[in-house]
Amino acid sequence: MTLVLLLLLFSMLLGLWRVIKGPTLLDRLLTIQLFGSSGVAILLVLSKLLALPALLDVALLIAILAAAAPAALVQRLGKSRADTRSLGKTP
Amino acid sequence: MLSFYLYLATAALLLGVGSLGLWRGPELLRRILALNVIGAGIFMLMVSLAYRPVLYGEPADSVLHALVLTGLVVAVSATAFALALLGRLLARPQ
Amino acid sequence: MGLLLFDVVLCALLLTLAGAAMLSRQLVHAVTLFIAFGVMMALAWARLQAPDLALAEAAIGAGLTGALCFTALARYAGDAGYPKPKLWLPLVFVAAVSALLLYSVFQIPAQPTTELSERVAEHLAVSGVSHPVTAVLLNFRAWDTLLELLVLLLALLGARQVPSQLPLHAGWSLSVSWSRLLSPMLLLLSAYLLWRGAAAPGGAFQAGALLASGLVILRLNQQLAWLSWQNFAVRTLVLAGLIAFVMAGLASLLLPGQLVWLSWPVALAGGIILLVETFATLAIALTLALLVVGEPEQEPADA
Amino acid sequence: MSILQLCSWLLLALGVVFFLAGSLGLLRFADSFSRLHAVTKADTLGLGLVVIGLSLQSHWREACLMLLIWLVVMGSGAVSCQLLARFSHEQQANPVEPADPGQED
Repeated sequence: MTLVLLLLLFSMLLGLWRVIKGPTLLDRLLTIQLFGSSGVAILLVLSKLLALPALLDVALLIAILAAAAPAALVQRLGKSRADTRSLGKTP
Repeated sequence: MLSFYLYLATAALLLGVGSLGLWRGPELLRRILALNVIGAGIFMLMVSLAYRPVLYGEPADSVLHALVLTGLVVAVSATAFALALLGRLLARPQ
Repeated sequence: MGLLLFDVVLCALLLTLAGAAMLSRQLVHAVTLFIAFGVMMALAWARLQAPDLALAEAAIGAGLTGALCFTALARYAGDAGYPKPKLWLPLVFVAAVSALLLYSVFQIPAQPTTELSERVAEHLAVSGVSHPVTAVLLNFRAWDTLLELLVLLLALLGARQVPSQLPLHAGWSLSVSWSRLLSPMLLLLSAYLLWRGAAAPGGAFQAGALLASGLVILRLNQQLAWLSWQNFAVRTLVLAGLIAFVMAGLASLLLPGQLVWLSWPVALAGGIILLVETFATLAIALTLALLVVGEPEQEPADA
Repeated sequence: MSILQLCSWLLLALGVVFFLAGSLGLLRFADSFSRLHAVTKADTLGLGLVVIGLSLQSHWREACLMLLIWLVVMGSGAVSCQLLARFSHEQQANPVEPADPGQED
Protein backbone atom coordinates (compact mmCIF):
# COMPACT_ATOMS: atom_id res chain seq x y z
CA MET A 1 0.00 0.00 0.00
CA THR A 2 2.82 2.36 0.87
CA LEU A 3 4.42 1.55 -2.44
CA VAL A 4 1.27 2.62 -4.26
CA LEU A 5 1.32 5.83 -2.27
CA LEU A 6 4.94 6.48 -3.14
CA LEU A 7 4.45 5.86 -6.83
CA LEU A 8 1.44 8.16 -6.92
CA LEU A 9 3.48 10.88 -5.28
CA PHE A 10 6.25 10.19 -7.75
CA SER A 11 3.84 10.80 -10.61
CA MET A 12 3.14 14.20 -9.06
CA LEU A 13 6.86 14.78 -8.81
CA LEU A 14 7.13 14.21 -12.55
CA GLY A 15 4.50 16.89 -13.07
CA LEU A 16 6.55 19.33 -11.03
CA TRP A 17 8.78 19.99 -14.02
CA ARG A 18 5.85 21.19 -16.11
CA VAL A 19 4.39 23.44 -13.46
CA ILE A 20 7.72 25.15 -12.96
CA LYS A 21 9.03 25.21 -16.51
CA GLY A 22 5.80 25.66 -18.43
CA PRO A 23 6.22 26.69 -21.17
CA THR A 24 2.59 27.82 -21.54
CA LEU A 25 -0.02 28.70 -18.99
CA LEU A 26 -2.05 25.73 -20.20
CA ASP A 27 0.74 23.38 -19.10
CA ARG A 28 0.71 24.85 -15.65
CA LEU A 29 -3.04 24.64 -15.30
CA LEU A 30 -2.84 21.08 -16.55
CA THR A 31 -0.37 20.19 -13.88
CA ILE A 32 -2.73 21.54 -11.27
CA GLN A 33 -5.32 19.23 -12.79
CA LEU A 34 -2.85 16.37 -12.48
CA PHE A 35 -2.13 17.31 -8.88
CA GLY A 36 -5.85 17.28 -8.23
CA SER A 37 -6.47 13.82 -9.60
CA SER A 38 -3.30 12.28 -8.14
CA GLY A 39 -4.12 14.04 -4.88
CA VAL A 40 -7.54 12.40 -4.84
CA ALA A 41 -5.93 9.00 -5.43
CA ILE A 42 -3.37 9.61 -2.67
CA LEU A 43 -6.11 10.63 -0.26
CA LEU A 44 -8.06 7.46 -1.04
CA VAL A 45 -5.02 5.29 -0.36
CA LEU A 46 -4.08 7.31 2.74
CA SER A 47 -7.57 6.92 4.15
CA LYS A 48 -7.13 3.17 3.86
CA LEU A 49 -3.61 3.18 5.21
CA LEU A 50 -4.13 5.48 8.20
CA ALA A 51 -7.67 4.15 8.84
CA LEU A 52 -9.13 7.67 8.62
CA PRO A 53 -12.44 7.41 6.75
CA ALA A 54 -12.82 11.20 6.89
CA LEU A 55 -10.15 11.50 4.22
CA LEU A 56 -12.68 10.14 1.74
CA ASP A 57 -14.73 13.29 2.35
CA VAL A 58 -11.64 15.36 1.65
CA ALA A 59 -11.14 13.47 -1.59
CA LEU A 60 -14.74 14.06 -2.64
CA LEU A 61 -14.40 17.73 -1.80
CA ILE A 62 -11.25 18.12 -3.87
CA ALA A 63 -12.83 16.17 -6.72
CA ILE A 64 -15.89 18.42 -6.84
CA LEU A 65 -14.02 21.68 -6.46
CA ALA A 66 -11.25 20.72 -8.84
CA ALA A 67 -14.03 19.81 -11.24
CA ALA A 68 -15.57 23.23 -11.28
CA ALA A 69 -12.82 25.63 -10.32
CA PRO A 70 -10.33 25.75 -13.22
CA ALA A 71 -12.98 26.66 -15.74
CA ALA A 72 -14.32 29.48 -13.63
CA LEU A 73 -10.84 30.75 -12.86
CA VAL A 74 -9.63 30.70 -16.40
CA GLN A 75 -12.63 32.71 -17.52
CA ARG A 76 -11.76 35.32 -14.98
CA LEU A 77 -8.31 35.66 -16.37
CA GLY A 78 -8.23 35.00 -20.03
CA LYS A 79 -11.43 36.20 -21.55
CA SER A 80 -11.13 39.79 -20.52
CA ARG A 81 -9.96 41.65 -23.57
CA ALA A 82 -9.57 38.77 -25.92
CA ASP A 83 -13.29 38.20 -26.05
CA THR A 84 -14.50 41.71 -26.67
CA ARG A 85 -11.81 42.23 -29.27
CA SER A 86 -12.80 39.15 -31.20
CA LEU A 87 -16.44 40.24 -31.01
CA GLY A 88 -15.48 43.53 -32.54
CA LYS A 89 -13.70 41.81 -35.40
CA THR A 90 -16.56 39.60 -36.51
CA PRO A 91 -18.58 41.24 -39.27
CA MET B 1 9.87 10.30 15.17
CA LEU B 2 11.88 11.18 12.10
CA SER B 3 8.81 12.33 10.19
CA PHE B 4 7.90 14.63 13.07
CA TYR B 5 11.25 16.41 12.80
CA LEU B 6 11.03 16.35 9.02
CA TYR B 7 7.74 18.26 9.09
CA LEU B 8 9.12 20.64 11.70
CA ALA B 9 12.09 21.35 9.44
CA THR B 10 9.73 21.87 6.49
CA ALA B 11 7.77 24.35 8.57
CA ALA B 12 10.95 26.28 9.40
CA LEU B 13 12.07 26.26 5.77
CA LEU B 14 8.64 27.39 4.57
CA LEU B 15 8.99 30.34 6.91
CA GLY B 16 12.37 31.05 5.34
CA VAL B 17 11.12 30.74 1.76
CA GLY B 18 8.14 32.93 2.56
CA SER B 19 10.25 35.65 4.09
CA LEU B 20 12.54 35.55 1.07
CA GLY B 21 9.54 36.19 -1.16
CA LEU B 22 8.28 38.88 1.19
CA TRP B 23 11.56 40.72 1.03
CA ARG B 24 12.27 40.24 -2.63
CA GLY B 25 8.85 40.92 -4.13
CA PRO B 26 8.83 42.71 -6.45
CA GLU B 27 5.07 42.76 -7.07
CA LEU B 28 2.70 43.38 -4.18
CA LEU B 29 0.64 40.33 -5.12
CA ARG B 30 3.71 38.16 -4.72
CA ARG B 31 4.33 39.67 -1.32
CA ILE B 32 0.78 38.74 -0.30
CA LEU B 33 1.42 35.19 -1.54
CA ALA B 34 4.64 35.19 0.49
CA LEU B 35 2.71 36.10 3.62
CA ASN B 36 0.46 33.14 2.92
CA VAL B 37 3.47 30.85 2.58
CA ILE B 38 4.75 32.10 5.94
CA GLY B 39 1.30 31.41 7.36
CA ALA B 40 1.43 27.89 5.93
CA GLY B 41 4.77 27.40 7.64
CA ILE B 42 3.38 28.46 10.99
CA PHE B 43 0.32 26.24 10.59
CA MET B 44 2.57 23.36 9.70
CA LEU B 45 4.62 23.95 12.84
CA MET B 46 1.45 23.79 14.94
CA VAL B 47 0.08 20.74 13.15
CA SER B 48 3.39 18.89 13.55
CA LEU B 49 3.26 19.66 17.26
CA ALA B 50 -0.31 18.31 17.30
CA TYR B 51 0.99 15.16 15.57
CA ARG B 52 3.29 14.24 18.45
CA PRO B 53 0.75 12.17 20.44
CA VAL B 54 0.22 10.01 17.34
CA LEU B 55 3.83 8.84 17.70
CA TYR B 56 2.82 7.41 21.07
CA GLY B 57 -0.33 5.80 19.78
CA GLU B 58 -2.78 8.45 20.91
CA PRO B 59 -5.07 10.65 18.80
CA ALA B 60 -3.67 13.96 17.55
CA ASP B 61 -4.04 17.09 19.66
CA SER B 62 -7.49 18.54 18.94
CA VAL B 63 -6.88 21.92 20.57
CA LEU B 64 -4.10 22.78 18.14
CA HIS B 65 -6.21 21.52 15.24
CA ALA B 66 -9.03 23.82 16.30
CA LEU B 67 -6.62 26.75 16.52
CA VAL B 68 -5.22 26.11 13.06
CA LEU B 69 -8.71 25.68 11.64
CA THR B 70 -9.59 29.12 12.95
CA GLY B 71 -6.31 30.42 11.58
CA LEU B 72 -6.95 29.08 8.08
CA VAL B 73 -10.25 30.89 7.76
CA VAL B 74 -8.88 34.11 9.25
CA ALA B 75 -5.90 33.90 6.90
CA VAL B 76 -8.08 33.64 3.83
CA SER B 77 -10.24 36.56 4.94
CA ALA B 78 -7.16 38.67 5.64
CA THR B 79 -5.79 37.75 2.20
CA ALA B 80 -9.06 38.76 0.61
CA PHE B 81 -8.94 42.10 2.39
CA ALA B 82 -5.34 42.65 1.34
CA LEU B 83 -6.23 41.84 -2.26
CA ALA B 84 -9.16 44.25 -2.12
CA LEU B 85 -6.73 46.97 -1.06
CA LEU B 86 -4.38 45.88 -3.84
CA GLY B 87 -7.19 46.05 -6.39
CA ARG B 88 -7.99 49.58 -5.33
CA LEU B 89 -4.34 50.50 -5.57
CA LEU B 90 -4.04 49.13 -9.10
CA ALA B 91 -7.30 50.70 -10.24
CA ARG B 92 -6.02 54.13 -9.21
CA PRO B 93 -5.17 56.24 -12.26
CA GLN B 94 -1.41 56.43 -12.57
CA MET C 1 10.00 3.30 6.27
CA GLY C 2 7.96 3.71 3.12
CA LEU C 3 5.85 6.32 4.84
CA LEU C 4 8.99 8.23 5.78
CA LEU C 5 10.03 8.30 2.15
CA PHE C 6 6.56 9.58 1.30
CA ASP C 7 7.07 12.36 3.85
CA VAL C 8 10.42 13.28 2.37
CA VAL C 9 9.02 13.55 -1.15
CA LEU C 10 5.96 15.46 0.05
CA CYS C 11 8.06 17.96 1.99
CA ALA C 12 10.42 18.38 -0.95
CA LEU C 13 7.46 19.02 -3.24
CA LEU C 14 6.02 21.58 -0.84
CA LEU C 15 9.28 23.46 -0.51
CA THR C 16 9.99 23.38 -4.24
CA LEU C 17 6.54 24.69 -5.09
CA ALA C 18 6.77 27.46 -2.50
CA GLY C 19 10.28 28.40 -3.59
CA ALA C 20 9.37 28.41 -7.27
CA ALA C 21 6.30 30.54 -6.55
CA MET C 22 8.46 33.08 -4.79
CA LEU C 23 11.18 33.16 -7.44
CA SER C 24 9.33 32.64 -10.73
CA ARG C 25 9.69 35.48 -13.17
CA GLN C 26 6.06 36.05 -14.10
CA LEU C 27 3.29 36.72 -11.66
CA VAL C 28 0.84 34.38 -13.37
CA HIS C 29 3.28 31.51 -12.83
CA ALA C 30 3.68 32.42 -9.19
CA VAL C 31 -0.08 32.23 -8.77
CA THR C 32 -0.47 28.84 -10.45
CA LEU C 33 2.42 27.47 -8.38
CA PHE C 34 0.78 28.82 -5.25
CA ILE C 35 -2.49 27.06 -6.09
CA ALA C 36 -0.60 23.80 -6.59
CA PHE C 37 1.06 24.46 -3.24
CA GLY C 38 -2.39 24.69 -1.63
CA VAL C 39 -3.34 21.25 -2.97
CA MET C 40 -0.14 19.77 -1.55
CA MET C 41 -0.79 21.40 1.81
CA ALA C 42 -4.14 19.60 1.98
CA LEU C 43 -2.28 16.33 1.41
CA ALA C 44 0.20 17.22 4.16
CA TRP C 45 -2.64 17.86 6.62
CA ALA C 46 -4.16 14.52 5.67
CA ARG C 47 -0.82 12.82 6.26
CA LEU C 48 -0.43 14.53 9.65
CA GLN C 49 -3.80 13.07 10.69
CA ALA C 50 -5.63 16.38 10.68
CA PRO C 51 -8.65 15.62 8.47
CA ASP C 52 -10.47 18.74 9.67
CA LEU C 53 -7.69 20.90 8.36
CA ALA C 54 -7.44 18.93 5.14
CA LEU C 55 -11.13 19.61 4.53
CA ALA C 56 -10.81 23.33 5.21
CA GLU C 57 -7.57 23.68 3.25
CA ALA C 58 -9.00 21.82 0.27
CA ALA C 59 -12.13 23.97 0.26
CA ILE C 60 -10.11 27.17 0.59
CA GLY C 61 -7.16 26.19 -1.57
CA ALA C 62 -9.05 24.68 -4.47
CA GLY C 63 -11.77 27.29 -4.69
CA LEU C 64 -11.29 30.54 -2.84
CA THR C 65 -7.56 31.20 -3.10
CA GLY C 66 -7.59 30.51 -6.81
CA ALA C 67 -10.48 32.85 -7.43
CA LEU C 68 -8.89 35.54 -5.28
CA CYS C 69 -5.52 35.32 -6.98
CA PHE C 70 -6.87 35.18 -10.51
CA THR C 71 -9.05 38.20 -9.81
CA ALA C 72 -6.00 40.07 -8.61
CA LEU C 73 -4.09 38.89 -11.70
CA ALA C 74 -6.78 40.14 -14.02
CA ARG C 75 -6.24 43.56 -12.45
CA TYR C 76 -2.52 43.31 -13.08
CA ALA C 77 -3.10 42.71 -16.82
CA GLY C 78 -1.35 45.35 -18.84
CA ASP C 79 0.82 46.37 -15.93
CA ALA C 80 4.40 47.05 -16.91
CA GLY C 81 7.09 44.57 -15.94
CA TYR C 82 9.11 45.07 -12.83
CA PRO C 83 12.89 45.20 -12.66
CA LYS C 84 14.41 41.96 -11.50
CA PRO C 85 15.23 42.42 -7.85
CA LYS C 86 18.47 41.46 -6.19
CA LEU C 87 18.58 37.95 -4.89
CA TRP C 88 21.76 37.67 -2.87
CA LEU C 89 21.28 40.00 0.04
CA PRO C 90 17.84 38.68 1.00
CA LEU C 91 19.00 35.13 0.35
CA VAL C 92 21.90 35.38 2.78
CA PHE C 93 19.76 36.96 5.44
CA VAL C 94 16.94 34.47 5.01
CA ALA C 95 19.36 31.53 5.01
CA ALA C 96 20.73 32.71 8.33
CA VAL C 97 17.26 33.08 9.79
CA SER C 98 16.21 29.68 8.48
CA ALA C 99 19.29 28.04 9.99
CA LEU C 100 18.41 29.61 13.32
CA LEU C 101 14.81 28.45 13.00
CA LEU C 102 15.93 24.94 12.05
CA TYR C 103 18.19 24.84 15.08
CA SER C 104 15.40 25.92 17.37
CA VAL C 105 12.75 23.53 16.02
CA PHE C 106 15.14 20.63 16.54
CA GLN C 107 15.23 21.58 20.24
CA ILE C 108 11.53 20.76 20.51
CA PRO C 109 11.11 17.45 22.33
CA ALA C 110 9.14 14.71 20.59
CA GLN C 111 7.48 13.91 23.91
CA PRO C 112 4.03 15.54 23.69
CA THR C 113 2.52 17.72 26.37
CA THR C 114 -0.86 16.11 26.79
CA GLU C 115 -2.34 18.29 29.50
CA LEU C 116 -4.80 20.15 27.29
CA SER C 117 -5.91 17.20 25.20
CA GLU C 118 -6.47 15.19 28.36
CA ARG C 119 -8.73 17.90 29.69
CA VAL C 120 -10.60 17.95 26.37
CA ALA C 121 -11.07 14.19 26.53
CA GLU C 122 -12.25 14.48 30.14
CA HIS C 123 -14.94 17.03 29.37
CA LEU C 124 -15.93 15.70 25.97
CA ALA C 125 -18.95 13.95 27.45
CA VAL C 126 -20.51 17.21 28.65
CA SER C 127 -19.75 19.20 25.50
CA GLY C 128 -22.76 18.03 23.52
CA VAL C 129 -20.71 16.65 20.63
CA SER C 130 -18.35 13.72 20.33
CA HIS C 131 -15.79 15.16 17.93
CA PRO C 132 -13.09 16.89 19.99
CA VAL C 133 -12.25 19.61 17.43
CA THR C 134 -15.88 20.71 17.24
CA ALA C 135 -16.13 20.56 21.02
CA VAL C 136 -13.13 22.87 21.34
CA LEU C 137 -14.37 25.28 18.69
CA LEU C 138 -18.01 25.55 19.67
CA ASN C 139 -17.94 24.86 23.38
CA PHE C 140 -14.65 25.04 25.27
CA ARG C 141 -13.23 27.91 23.22
CA ALA C 142 -16.49 29.39 21.95
CA TRP C 143 -15.10 32.87 22.55
CA ASP C 144 -12.49 32.33 19.84
CA THR C 145 -15.07 31.26 17.32
CA LEU C 146 -17.35 34.16 18.18
CA LEU C 147 -14.53 36.63 17.71
CA GLU C 148 -13.47 34.93 14.53
CA LEU C 149 -16.90 35.54 13.06
CA LEU C 150 -16.39 39.17 14.04
CA VAL C 151 -13.01 39.21 12.28
CA LEU C 152 -14.61 37.85 9.12
CA LEU C 153 -17.27 40.52 9.28
CA LEU C 154 -14.65 43.22 9.80
CA ALA C 155 -12.68 41.96 6.80
CA LEU C 156 -15.81 42.16 4.67
CA LEU C 157 -16.69 45.63 5.91
CA GLY C 158 -13.11 46.75 5.32
CA ALA C 159 -13.04 45.33 1.80
CA ARG C 160 -16.32 47.07 1.06
CA GLN C 161 -14.69 50.41 1.82
CA VAL C 162 -12.26 49.98 -1.05
CA PRO C 163 -14.42 48.72 -3.91
CA SER C 164 -12.82 48.37 -7.30
CA GLN C 165 -14.90 47.00 -10.06
CA LEU C 166 -13.96 44.20 -12.35
CA PRO C 167 -16.63 43.15 -14.81
CA LEU C 168 -17.86 39.57 -14.90
CA HIS C 169 -17.70 38.10 -18.36
CA ALA C 170 -20.32 35.93 -19.94
CA GLY C 171 -19.44 32.34 -19.06
CA TRP C 172 -18.82 29.62 -21.57
CA SER C 173 -22.00 27.60 -21.77
CA LEU C 174 -20.24 24.31 -21.00
CA SER C 175 -18.73 25.76 -17.86
CA VAL C 176 -22.03 27.31 -16.79
CA SER C 177 -24.04 24.13 -17.19
CA TRP C 178 -21.35 22.00 -15.56
CA SER C 179 -21.21 24.25 -12.52
CA ARG C 180 -25.00 24.17 -12.30
CA LEU C 181 -24.91 20.41 -12.47
CA LEU C 182 -22.43 20.28 -9.61
CA SER C 183 -24.13 22.84 -7.40
CA PRO C 184 -26.66 20.49 -5.73
CA MET C 185 -23.79 18.18 -4.89
CA LEU C 186 -21.81 21.05 -3.37
CA LEU C 187 -24.81 22.05 -1.28
CA LEU C 188 -25.42 18.49 -0.17
CA LEU C 189 -21.78 17.93 0.70
CA SER C 190 -21.56 21.06 2.81
CA ALA C 191 -24.77 20.19 4.64
CA TYR C 192 -23.32 16.75 5.25
CA LEU C 193 -20.08 18.18 6.58
CA LEU C 194 -22.00 20.48 8.90
CA TRP C 195 -24.11 17.66 10.26
CA ARG C 196 -21.19 15.31 10.49
CA GLY C 197 -19.15 17.80 12.53
CA ALA C 198 -20.82 16.64 15.74
CA ALA C 199 -19.26 13.20 15.57
CA ALA C 200 -16.49 13.22 12.98
CA PRO C 201 -14.25 15.65 11.08
CA GLY C 202 -16.42 18.41 9.69
CA GLY C 203 -18.25 21.39 11.08
CA ALA C 204 -19.07 25.01 10.49
CA PHE C 205 -15.73 26.19 9.13
CA GLN C 206 -15.25 23.38 6.67
CA ALA C 207 -18.85 23.49 5.50
CA GLY C 208 -18.74 27.28 5.28
CA ALA C 209 -15.53 27.30 3.27
CA LEU C 210 -16.89 24.68 0.88
CA LEU C 211 -20.17 26.51 0.45
CA ALA C 212 -18.26 29.73 -0.16
CA SER C 213 -16.18 28.05 -2.87
CA GLY C 214 -19.36 26.78 -4.48
CA LEU C 215 -20.95 30.22 -4.38
CA VAL C 216 -17.84 31.78 -5.88
CA ILE C 217 -17.68 29.26 -8.70
CA LEU C 218 -21.34 29.76 -9.53
CA ARG C 219 -20.97 33.53 -9.33
CA LEU C 220 -18.02 33.48 -11.71
CA ASN C 221 -20.24 31.50 -14.05
CA GLN C 222 -22.83 34.27 -13.98
CA GLN C 223 -25.25 32.50 -11.70
CA LEU C 224 -26.67 33.74 -8.40
CA ALA C 225 -27.46 37.32 -9.32
CA TRP C 226 -28.83 37.79 -5.81
CA LEU C 227 -25.40 37.41 -4.25
CA SER C 228 -24.51 40.97 -3.39
CA TRP C 229 -24.36 43.21 -0.36
CA GLN C 230 -27.35 45.16 -1.71
CA ASN C 231 -29.58 42.18 -1.02
CA PHE C 232 -31.24 42.49 2.38
CA ALA C 233 -31.44 38.72 2.97
CA VAL C 234 -27.73 38.33 2.26
CA ARG C 235 -26.86 41.11 4.71
CA THR C 236 -29.08 39.53 7.35
CA LEU C 237 -27.49 36.11 6.92
CA VAL C 238 -23.99 37.58 7.04
CA LEU C 239 -24.86 39.01 10.44
CA ALA C 240 -26.90 35.98 11.50
CA GLY C 241 -23.87 33.96 12.56
CA LEU C 242 -22.79 36.53 15.11
CA ILE C 243 -26.33 37.27 16.24
CA ALA C 244 -27.21 33.60 16.73
CA PHE C 245 -24.01 33.08 18.67
CA VAL C 246 -24.59 36.03 20.98
CA MET C 247 -28.26 35.17 21.46
CA ALA C 248 -27.36 31.60 22.35
CA GLY C 249 -24.82 32.91 24.84
CA LEU C 250 -27.31 35.29 26.43
CA ALA C 251 -30.15 32.77 26.46
CA SER C 252 -28.03 30.15 28.15
CA LEU C 253 -27.13 32.69 30.83
CA LEU C 254 -30.80 32.98 31.72
CA LEU C 255 -31.16 29.28 32.42
CA PRO C 256 -30.87 28.29 36.08
CA GLY C 257 -27.45 27.18 37.18
CA GLN C 258 -25.61 28.88 34.32
CA LEU C 259 -23.09 31.43 35.47
CA VAL C 260 -20.54 31.60 32.69
CA TRP C 261 -21.09 33.39 29.39
CA LEU C 262 -20.96 31.08 26.36
CA SER C 263 -21.10 27.82 28.27
CA TRP C 264 -23.94 25.62 27.20
CA PRO C 265 -26.10 23.57 29.60
CA VAL C 266 -25.26 19.91 29.13
CA ALA C 267 -28.73 18.77 28.13
CA LEU C 268 -29.10 21.39 25.41
CA ALA C 269 -25.49 21.63 24.26
CA GLY C 270 -25.83 19.45 21.18
CA GLY C 271 -28.85 21.37 19.89
CA ILE C 272 -27.35 24.77 20.63
CA ILE C 273 -24.11 23.88 18.88
CA LEU C 274 -25.95 22.66 15.81
CA LEU C 275 -28.07 25.82 15.72
CA VAL C 276 -25.10 28.13 16.12
CA GLU C 277 -23.10 26.14 13.58
CA THR C 278 -25.85 26.31 10.98
CA PHE C 279 -26.00 30.08 11.12
CA ALA C 280 -22.23 30.32 11.36
CA THR C 281 -21.87 28.18 8.23
CA LEU C 282 -24.21 30.44 6.27
CA ALA C 283 -22.47 33.54 7.59
CA ILE C 284 -18.98 32.23 6.83
CA ALA C 285 -19.99 31.09 3.36
CA LEU C 286 -21.65 34.37 2.40
CA THR C 287 -18.92 36.51 3.95
CA LEU C 288 -16.12 34.68 2.19
CA ALA C 289 -18.02 34.63 -1.10
CA LEU C 290 -18.71 38.36 -0.89
CA LEU C 291 -15.08 38.97 -0.05
CA VAL C 292 -13.98 37.13 -3.17
CA VAL C 293 -16.59 38.20 -5.73
CA GLY C 294 -18.35 40.96 -3.89
CA GLU C 295 -17.99 43.81 -6.33
CA PRO C 296 -21.18 45.23 -7.75
CA GLU C 297 -22.20 43.85 -11.07
CA GLN C 298 -21.29 45.96 -14.03
CA GLU C 299 -21.57 45.70 -17.77
CA PRO C 300 -18.27 45.01 -19.51
CA ALA C 301 -16.81 48.42 -20.17
CA ASP C 302 -16.23 48.31 -23.92
CA ALA C 303 -18.76 45.73 -25.06
CA MET D 1 -3.87 -14.32 -0.11
CA SER D 2 -7.35 -14.66 -1.49
CA ILE D 3 -8.33 -14.17 -5.11
CA LEU D 4 -10.09 -10.94 -4.17
CA GLN D 5 -6.99 -9.47 -2.63
CA LEU D 6 -4.89 -10.51 -5.56
CA CYS D 7 -7.29 -8.80 -7.94
CA SER D 8 -7.27 -5.72 -5.75
CA TRP D 9 -3.48 -5.46 -5.79
CA LEU D 10 -3.36 -6.06 -9.52
CA LEU D 11 -5.88 -3.28 -10.13
CA LEU D 12 -4.00 -0.93 -7.83
CA ALA D 13 -0.75 -1.63 -9.64
CA LEU D 14 -2.40 -1.09 -13.00
CA GLY D 15 -3.92 2.17 -11.79
CA VAL D 16 -0.55 3.43 -10.66
CA VAL D 17 0.91 2.50 -14.03
CA PHE D 18 -1.70 4.68 -15.74
CA PHE D 19 -0.94 7.56 -13.40
CA LEU D 20 2.74 7.29 -14.18
CA ALA D 21 1.97 7.05 -17.88
CA GLY D 22 -0.10 10.23 -17.66
CA SER D 23 2.69 12.06 -15.90
CA LEU D 24 5.22 10.81 -18.41
CA GLY D 25 2.98 12.04 -21.17
CA LEU D 26 2.77 15.42 -19.49
CA LEU D 27 6.52 15.45 -19.34
CA ARG D 28 7.43 14.09 -22.74
CA PHE D 29 4.73 14.99 -25.26
CA ALA D 30 5.64 17.66 -27.74
CA ASP D 31 2.89 20.26 -27.47
CA SER D 32 0.40 21.45 -24.91
CA PHE D 33 -2.66 19.92 -26.50
CA SER D 34 -1.27 16.40 -26.58
CA ARG D 35 -0.18 16.85 -22.97
CA LEU D 36 -3.72 17.88 -22.15
CA HIS D 37 -4.90 14.69 -23.71
CA ALA D 38 -2.40 12.59 -21.76
CA VAL D 39 -3.23 13.99 -18.35
CA THR D 40 -6.99 14.14 -18.44
CA LYS D 41 -7.52 10.69 -19.91
CA ALA D 42 -4.84 8.55 -18.37
CA ASP D 43 -5.33 9.90 -14.88
CA THR D 44 -9.07 9.39 -14.96
CA LEU D 45 -8.59 5.78 -15.94
CA GLY D 46 -5.83 5.35 -13.37
CA LEU D 47 -8.05 6.76 -10.64
CA GLY D 48 -10.85 4.43 -11.70
CA LEU D 49 -8.58 1.41 -11.37
CA VAL D 50 -7.30 2.58 -7.98
CA VAL D 51 -10.90 3.10 -6.84
CA ILE D 52 -11.97 -0.38 -7.91
CA GLY D 53 -8.84 -1.88 -6.38
CA LEU D 54 -9.46 -0.18 -3.04
CA SER D 55 -13.19 -0.93 -3.16
CA LEU D 56 -12.45 -4.64 -3.20
CA GLN D 57 -10.82 -4.22 0.23
CA SER D 58 -13.38 -1.85 1.73
CA HIS D 59 -16.79 -1.70 3.27
CA TRP D 60 -19.52 -1.23 0.64
CA ARG D 61 -20.37 2.27 1.91
CA GLU D 62 -16.82 3.46 1.40
CA ALA D 63 -16.83 1.75 -1.97
CA CYS D 64 -19.93 3.73 -2.97
CA LEU D 65 -18.32 6.99 -1.88
CA MET D 66 -15.19 6.19 -3.84
CA LEU D 67 -17.27 5.35 -6.88
CA LEU D 68 -19.01 8.71 -6.57
CA ILE D 69 -15.61 10.41 -6.41
CA TRP D 70 -14.57 8.63 -9.55
CA LEU D 71 -17.75 9.66 -11.37
CA VAL D 72 -17.14 13.29 -10.47
CA VAL D 73 -13.53 13.13 -11.55
CA MET D 74 -14.52 11.46 -14.80
CA GLY D 75 -16.98 14.23 -15.59
CA SER D 76 -14.58 16.92 -14.58
CA GLY D 77 -11.75 15.41 -16.61
CA ALA D 78 -13.84 15.64 -19.75
CA VAL D 79 -15.21 19.09 -19.04
CA SER D 80 -12.04 20.76 -17.88
CA CYS D 81 -10.15 19.25 -20.80
CA GLN D 82 -12.53 21.01 -23.16
CA LEU D 83 -12.49 24.27 -21.23
CA LEU D 84 -8.73 24.45 -20.80
CA ALA D 85 -8.20 23.68 -24.47
CA ARG D 86 -10.68 26.35 -25.43
CA PHE D 87 -9.05 28.85 -23.13
CA SER D 88 -5.66 28.13 -24.62
CA HIS D 89 -7.02 28.29 -28.14
CA GLU D 90 -8.64 31.66 -27.59
CA GLN D 91 -5.56 32.99 -25.92
CA GLN D 92 -3.42 31.93 -28.84
CA ALA D 93 -5.81 33.55 -31.27
CA ASN D 94 -5.59 36.91 -29.54
CA PRO D 95 -3.11 36.96 -26.70
CA VAL D 96 -4.00 39.16 -23.76
CA GLU D 97 -0.53 39.35 -22.40
CA PRO D 98 2.78 39.35 -24.24
CA ALA D 99 3.70 35.90 -25.47
CA ASP D 100 5.47 33.69 -22.99
CA PRO D 101 9.18 33.66 -23.71
CA GLY D 102 9.21 29.96 -22.93
CA GLN D 103 12.03 29.76 -20.50
CA GLU D 104 12.47 30.92 -17.01
CA ASP D 105 14.29 30.05 -13.88
